[in-house]
Amino acid sequence: MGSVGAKDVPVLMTEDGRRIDGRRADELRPLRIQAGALRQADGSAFVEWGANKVMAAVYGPREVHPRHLQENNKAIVQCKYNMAAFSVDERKRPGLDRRSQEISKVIAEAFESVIFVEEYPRTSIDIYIEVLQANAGTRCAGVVAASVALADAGIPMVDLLPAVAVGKVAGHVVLDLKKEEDNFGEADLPMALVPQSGRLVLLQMEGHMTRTELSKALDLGVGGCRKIYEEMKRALRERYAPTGTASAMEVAA
Amino acid sequence: MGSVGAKDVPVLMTEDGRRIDGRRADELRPLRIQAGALRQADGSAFVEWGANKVMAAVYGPREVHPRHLQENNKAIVQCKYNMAAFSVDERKRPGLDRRSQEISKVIAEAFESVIFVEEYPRTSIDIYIEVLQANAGTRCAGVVAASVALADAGIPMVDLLPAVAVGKVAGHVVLDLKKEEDNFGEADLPMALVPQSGRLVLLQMEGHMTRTELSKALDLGVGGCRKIYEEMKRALRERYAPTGTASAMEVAA
Amino acid sequence: MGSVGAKDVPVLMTEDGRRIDGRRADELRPLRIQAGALRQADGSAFVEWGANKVMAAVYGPREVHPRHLQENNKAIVQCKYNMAAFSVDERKRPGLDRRSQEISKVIAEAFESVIFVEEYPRTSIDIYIEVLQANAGTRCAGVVAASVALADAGIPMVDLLPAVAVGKVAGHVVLDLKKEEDNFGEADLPMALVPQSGRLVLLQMEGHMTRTELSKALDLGVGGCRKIYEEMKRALRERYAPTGTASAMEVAA
Amino acid sequence: MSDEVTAEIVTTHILDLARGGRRVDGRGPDDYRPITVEPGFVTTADGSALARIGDTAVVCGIKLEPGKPFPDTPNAGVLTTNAELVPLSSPTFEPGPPHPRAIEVSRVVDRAIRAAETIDLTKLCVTPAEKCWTCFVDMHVIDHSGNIIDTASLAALAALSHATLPSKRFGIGDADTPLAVQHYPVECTFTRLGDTIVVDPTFDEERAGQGRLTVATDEEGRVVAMQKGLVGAFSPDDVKSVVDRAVAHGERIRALAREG
Amino acid sequence: MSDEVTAEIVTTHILDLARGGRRVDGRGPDDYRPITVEPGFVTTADGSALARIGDTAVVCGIKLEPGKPFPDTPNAGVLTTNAELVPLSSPTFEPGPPHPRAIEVSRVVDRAIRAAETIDLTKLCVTPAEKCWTCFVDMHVIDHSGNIIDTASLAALAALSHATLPSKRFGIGDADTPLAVQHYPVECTFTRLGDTIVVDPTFDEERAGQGRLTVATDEEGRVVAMQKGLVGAFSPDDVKSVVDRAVAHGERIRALAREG
Amino acid sequence: MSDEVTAEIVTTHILDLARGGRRVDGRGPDDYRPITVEPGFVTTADGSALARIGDTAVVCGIKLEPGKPFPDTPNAGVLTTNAELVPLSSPTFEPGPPHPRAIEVSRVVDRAIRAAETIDLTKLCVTPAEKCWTCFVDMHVIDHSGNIIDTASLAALAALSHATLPSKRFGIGDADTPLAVQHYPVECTFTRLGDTIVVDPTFDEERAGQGRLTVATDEEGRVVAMQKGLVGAFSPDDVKSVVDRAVAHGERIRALAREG
Repeated sequence: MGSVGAKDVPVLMTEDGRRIDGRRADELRPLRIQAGALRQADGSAFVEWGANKVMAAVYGPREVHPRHLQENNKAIVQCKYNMAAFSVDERKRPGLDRRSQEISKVIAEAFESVIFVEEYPRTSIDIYIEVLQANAGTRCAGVVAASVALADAGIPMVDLLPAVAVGKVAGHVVLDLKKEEDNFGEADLPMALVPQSGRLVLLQMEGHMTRTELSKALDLGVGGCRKIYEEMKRALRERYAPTGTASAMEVAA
Repeated sequence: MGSVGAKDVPVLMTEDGRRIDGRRADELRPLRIQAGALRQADGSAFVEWGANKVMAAVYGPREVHPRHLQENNKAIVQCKYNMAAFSVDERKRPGLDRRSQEISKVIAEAFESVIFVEEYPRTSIDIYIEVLQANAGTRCAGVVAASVALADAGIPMVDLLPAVAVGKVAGHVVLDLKKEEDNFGEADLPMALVPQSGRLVLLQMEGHMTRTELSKALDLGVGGCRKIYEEMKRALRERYAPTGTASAMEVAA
Repeated sequence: MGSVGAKDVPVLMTEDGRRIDGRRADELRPLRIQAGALRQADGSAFVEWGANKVMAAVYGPREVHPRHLQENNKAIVQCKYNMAAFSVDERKRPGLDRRSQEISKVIAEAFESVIFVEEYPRTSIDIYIEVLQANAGTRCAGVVAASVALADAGIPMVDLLPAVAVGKVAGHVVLDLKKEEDNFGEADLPMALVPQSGRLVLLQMEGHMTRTELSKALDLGVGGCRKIYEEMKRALRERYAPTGTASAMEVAA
Repeated sequence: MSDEVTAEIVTTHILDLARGGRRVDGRGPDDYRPITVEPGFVTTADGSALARIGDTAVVCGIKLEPGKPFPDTPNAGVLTTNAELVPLSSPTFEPGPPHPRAIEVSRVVDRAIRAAETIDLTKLCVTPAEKCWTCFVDMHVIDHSGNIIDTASLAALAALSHATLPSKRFGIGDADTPLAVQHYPVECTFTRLGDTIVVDPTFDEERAGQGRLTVATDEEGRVVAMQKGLVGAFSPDDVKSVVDRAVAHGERIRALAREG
Repeated sequence: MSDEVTAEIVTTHILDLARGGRRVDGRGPDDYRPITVEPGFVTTADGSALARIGDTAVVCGIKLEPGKPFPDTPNAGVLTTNAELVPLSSPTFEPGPPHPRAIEVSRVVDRAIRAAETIDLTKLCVTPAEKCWTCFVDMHVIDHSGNIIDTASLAALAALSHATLPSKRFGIGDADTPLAVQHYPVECTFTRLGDTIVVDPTFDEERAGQGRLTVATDEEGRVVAMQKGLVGAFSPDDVKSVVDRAVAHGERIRALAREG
Repeated sequence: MSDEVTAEIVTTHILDLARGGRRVDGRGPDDYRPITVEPGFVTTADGSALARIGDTAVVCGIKLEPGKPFPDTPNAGVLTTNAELVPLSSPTFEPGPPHPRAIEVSRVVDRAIRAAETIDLTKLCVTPAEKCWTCFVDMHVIDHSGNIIDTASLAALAALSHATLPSKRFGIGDADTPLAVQHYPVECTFTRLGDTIVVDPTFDEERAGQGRLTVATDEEGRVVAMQKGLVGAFSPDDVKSVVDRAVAHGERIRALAREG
C-alpha cells in the first residue's frame, strides 16, 4: 500500500492500459511450478512466479509436536511461512515476525478448510513455506506451492488451492501485483479459491476500494485462480507422468 | 522511594498534618470494589482505589498447565500480575518484566497460605491480575481484587486477604501511599493480612525506617487492612444479595 | 586468533624461546584440581589453571527433562557450558550465547564418547560447567573439571578426559595458550584425549597451520594431555584417600 | 472430553437454530449485541476507551511519545498497534508470548486504521528524518465472549478519536492539541452458520461457525480492509453481500466511537 | 515419589526438633552456620567476593562500565543487580530463562543495596544526562544448601566494598579509585518452624518452614528492606522480634563483609 | 520404535559394507556425491548461490549493509554468519529457536571464512570507528540428506565469490564493485565407519558413524579450521590422513565455488 510520505511514485499504468512490466490488467506474471522439488519432505514443490522463488514442503500425517495440541477426532494442520533473510531488499532478521505468524495462521486455516482432516485423527500435517526471493504475492505463491506439495505427499483434499492477489493500481483493478504495484498501489487483495466449489478459503484485503471495485476484484481474482489451477494440475501430471517436455511454462492472459 | 538525583520534591505533608491530597496520616484513599466484574472467569473483581484501576480473574481449580508442575497432594496456586502498557505515565513495554514476576510470586505465595489447597490435588488455581491504571499500591489493590475474585469463584479459603501499603513520607508514617508519596517518600511497606489470625502473608519493604517507625507502620497497616476487609465483605454481599444501592463507596478514616 | 585491524601486538616469543609469561613452548600453566568442590552436586570439581577458574558439577543418572529427549536404550548426556558475566574483561550478558552453545554441544559429544551410556537407559547425565574467571582455554579446563566431576559422581567411563589447547604463536607451535597468545596468535587447537586408546574425542581448530605444524601440534597436545591426566588422577586419589598434603600443585614441563 | 462433548452439543444446537434464521440469544442474523463505549476510561493514557459488545470487553489506551521516523518515511510519525489477549479474559488463553490469535487481532485492527488513513501520520512528524511522534495503540482484551476484532477495533477508534498530543509534557509545543483523526474505519465481523451468515458472532458461534469474515469500511462506504479467518469458505457473492451489511452497521457503530 | 516421601520424613523430623528449640545440625534457633568471605576471588572483575554460609556459596563480581544515565536521574549512575541460580548449584534448578526464584533473590538484594544508599550513585555520574558509570552486580550461586538471599547479599556487599573504578581503562580519569561505599546493609533471613522462628535456614528447613522472612538493616540499625516469601504467615509481633534479631546479626556479618 | 528399528538395520548394513570399503550408494570411501553450484540464484541478495552435494541443498545469500565497526576493530568491517536449518529440509528439524546443530554449522563455516581471511575486512571499513560494511552470510538449508557443513560452506564461498558491494544503493560510492575475495577455504567432512573413514557422509552414514571430522583448507594447502563432532573418536594419525584427503578434495571443490 502507498507508504505515507513516500516519493518518486513510478508510472504504474500507461494510457494504453499497460502496467509497469508491460502486462495488461488481467495478465499473470510468468509462473513455473515444479512438483517434488525436495528429497527429504513427504511432498514438496518449488514455485517461480515473476521474481518470486518459493519452496514448500509437507510432512505428515505424523505425530503431533507438542503433544498437547493433538486432537482426538482430526488431524491438525500447522503451517510455517518464513522469509529467508536475503529474500528481500533490506535484510530481514531471521525468525518469525508478526507478519509471518499471521500469514501462517490464515494459510493453515485455508488448508484445513480443504483437507480431509477427520481421516487422520491424532496426527499433524505440517506445511512449511520458505520464501527465497520475494517480489509481492509471496503468500499466494506459498499457497500454490504448498497445495502442490500436499498433493505430492498424497494428502487427500477436496481440491487444489490456486491463489493470487488482485490489487488496485492508479485507479485500475489489476491481477497479480508485482513489487512496485504493491508498494505504490491503492489496494492489495490476496485470495485462494476452491475451484470445485467456487468458494474462497483465504481472503485478505488492505487499501481502499469502492464496492464496485471490490466486486470486480473478486471476479478478476477468481478468473486468475482458474488459470493457475491449470498450471498446478499440469505440474502434478508432469511429476507423475513426465513427458520429456520442459516443466517451465508461461501463463498468458 | 526517593529517586537519586531527582528534583522538585513536592510538599508531602503540611504543618497541620495534611497529605498532598488532603488526607490524614491514617486515611485510606476512596475504594470501590465490584465482585463478579467479568463474564468468562470463574470468579472476578474490579477494584478502583484512588487512581488505581485493577481487574482480577480466577480460573480453577482446573487442569495444570504445564503438566509437570502438577502436585499429587495439593492444588498449585499460580498468579500472573501484569500491567497494561498504558497504565503508567511512560508506556510500559508489554510482557512480564522482573518486577511483575516478583510480585506475582509473592502474591501466589500469600494466597497459597490461605487457600485450602489440599482439597484440590492435581489441579491449578490461576489468579490473573491486570493493572489498567496505576497510581501506587497496585500490588495491594491486586491482592484485594484477587481475594474477592477467589471468593466469587467459590474457592475455600481461611479468610479474605485485605492488603494495603504503609509508608514514610516527610518523616511521618502514613497509610496507603499515592504516587507522589511513593516517588518522593522515604519508605514503602506493602502488606496483606489474614484478619482471622492477625498474621501477615505478604510483607515487603523498601526504604528506611527505625525500629520504632516500623512498629508503628505495622500497626497502622493492620488497622487499614481491617477497614478494607469490611469493604471486601460488603462487595461480596452485594454481589450475592444485591440491594439496589450503588456499589461505589468511600472509605474514610 | 589475530583480530583484524588490531594493533599493539605484544612480543609473544623471545629469541631464546620464552613465551610472554616465561614458559617454554611445551610447558603448561600451573594447574590445580579439586575434586568434590560442591555439596549439592552428585559429583563436582574446581579447576584453577593459569588464570582460569572453572567449576563443574554433574547430576545423574536422573530423570530426563524435557521428557521427549529420553532414549530407550541409553542415557543421554547433556552439557551446559556457561560463562559468568564477570569472568571476562568486558562484562558478558548473562544467558547462553552461540559460542557457549557450540562448546556445550562438542563437550557433550566428547563425554558421550567415553561414558557407558547404555548402562543407564532412559536417564540423563547432566554436566554443568561454570567459568568464573577466564583466560583462554576455558573449554579445556571445563572438560578437565567435568571429567573429574563425572568420576566423583561415580559415572562409569572408559577413561578420564584430559584436555588442552595447542596453538601457533609468532610462528611457533606451543602448548596451552594464555589470553594474549590466544588473542594475537595464529592458531588455536583445543583437544581432549582418551589416554587409554590414544584417540581424540574433542578436536577443534581455527587459524592457519601447515600440515607439518598441525602434525606437530597434535603430538604436542597429546603429550600435554598425558601430563594433565596424571594431575586428574592425583586429584581423585586425594579426594578419596586424603594424605594431608596440599591439593594445589604446579605442573612443569 | 466432557468439554469436547459440550462443545459439540452447543455447536449442533447453534447450527439447528441457524437453519431457521435464529440464534441462541434471540438475535436475528443481522443483529449486533448491545454496544457501549466509554471514552477516557484510563487517565494515565493520552487517549482511551472501554468498548463492550455484549459480554466482550476491550480497553484501549493510546500513548504518544517522541520517537524517530522510519528511514523510508522521514516525514511521517509512527503507528504501532498491539493487542494483548491476556489469560484473565478467557479460559482458552494461556500466559506466554503473543499467540498468533493475538497477532491476527492486532494486525487486522492495524490494517484498517492504516489503510483508512485514520490519523494523518505526516502531522505526527516533528523534524523530518529526526523526530516524530510514535502513536502506540494498545488493546487489552479483558473479557472474551466472542468477536474480539470488532470490539478491539471499536475501542481503538474511540480511543484515537478522544486522544490528545501531550506536547507540553515532552517540550514539543506550548499546548496540548487533540490528535487529528481524519477517517473512521469500522470493522464488522461475520460467521457462516450453514447457509446463514450472522454478524457479531458469540464465542460459541465462532467455534460452531464455518469461517469468519471481517470487513472494515470507512465513512464513505469504501472497503479498507478484509480478513477471512478460521476454517471455512465464502463465495464471492457471500463476500459482496457481507460488504453491504458491513457498510450499514459501520454507520451506526462509527457514531458510537466518535461520540462515546 | 521416593523424593516426596523423603522430604516429608525430613520435614517431620525438623518440626519435631524445633518444638524443643533444636535443629538437625545442632544449632540453636538464633545461630548462623559458619560464615566466610573471600574478597577478590575473581580478578577479571572490578570487585568480587566468594561468600559462604555453611555449604551455600555465592560468587559476586562487580563490573563498572561507561553508560548513559536514565532520563529521570541525569545526575546519577546506574546500578544493575542480577542473580543467576545456575543448575550447577542445585538439583532443583533447571536451565532456561531466569526463574522467579532467581528474580526474587536479585530484587531483594538490589532493594537493600539501593534503599541503604550503599553506593552514592551521584558519584558515578561523569557528565550529567550523558555519561555515567553503570555498576553491574552479578551474583552467581554455585552451591545451594539454603538461605541464598543472605549469602548473595553478603557476597555483593563484600564485592562492592572491595571494588575499584577502572577509570584508566576507559579513559575517564588518570587513576583508578576505590568505589565509595557509604552504607553497609546486611540481610538476615528467618524461617518459621511451628512456633519457633530460626535464623539462616538450611535447604531442608526452608522446605519444612511455614514462611520465610528477610530483614535488611544498615549500620545504624535502621530497617532498609524486608521480604516475606514462601507459604506461611508472620504476626506483627513476630516481625518486630525478627527485626531485633536481624539488627544484632547484622553487626557481626557487616564486619565480615567490610574486612573480608 | 519402528523408526529406531529401521535406523538400526540401516546402520548395521552401512557398517557391514564399510568393512569391505563399500557404501550404500556405490561410492568408494573417498568419493563425493555429485556437486553442483548455481551462483546468482537469488537476485534480491548482493551475492548468492545454490549449492548441492548429492541430495543436500543449501541456498546462501549475501547482504551488504552499512553498519558500525566493533570498538576493538575500528578499521574493519563486520562479518556475520548464520545458518538456518529450517524444518522444511528434514523431518528431524523442528520449528523454534536455533538448535545447537544449526549454531554449530554456522560457527564452523564462519570459522573457516574468518581464519582463511576470505574477505579482507579492512576493505569493508568506510570511516574508521564510525561506518563500515556489514557482510551478512545467511545460509538456508533446504534439503538435508547429510553433510550440511560442506554444502553450506560451499554455498557461502560461491556466494561471496560472486558478491557485489551495493555502494550506489547506500550512497557510499559511485559504482558497485565486486566484493574482493582473497582466499578460498573449502571444508571437507569425514565420518568414521568402523576402521574406514569416508568422505561426504550421507544422512544415514552420519547416524551410523562413530564421529564426524571436518577440515577446512585454503588454496595454499594450509589448514584453517577443524571440527570434530558427534559421538566417536579419531587418533592423531586419523586426523593427519584426513587432512591430506581434505587438501586434495579442496582443490577440486574450490574451482567449483569460484567458477560456479
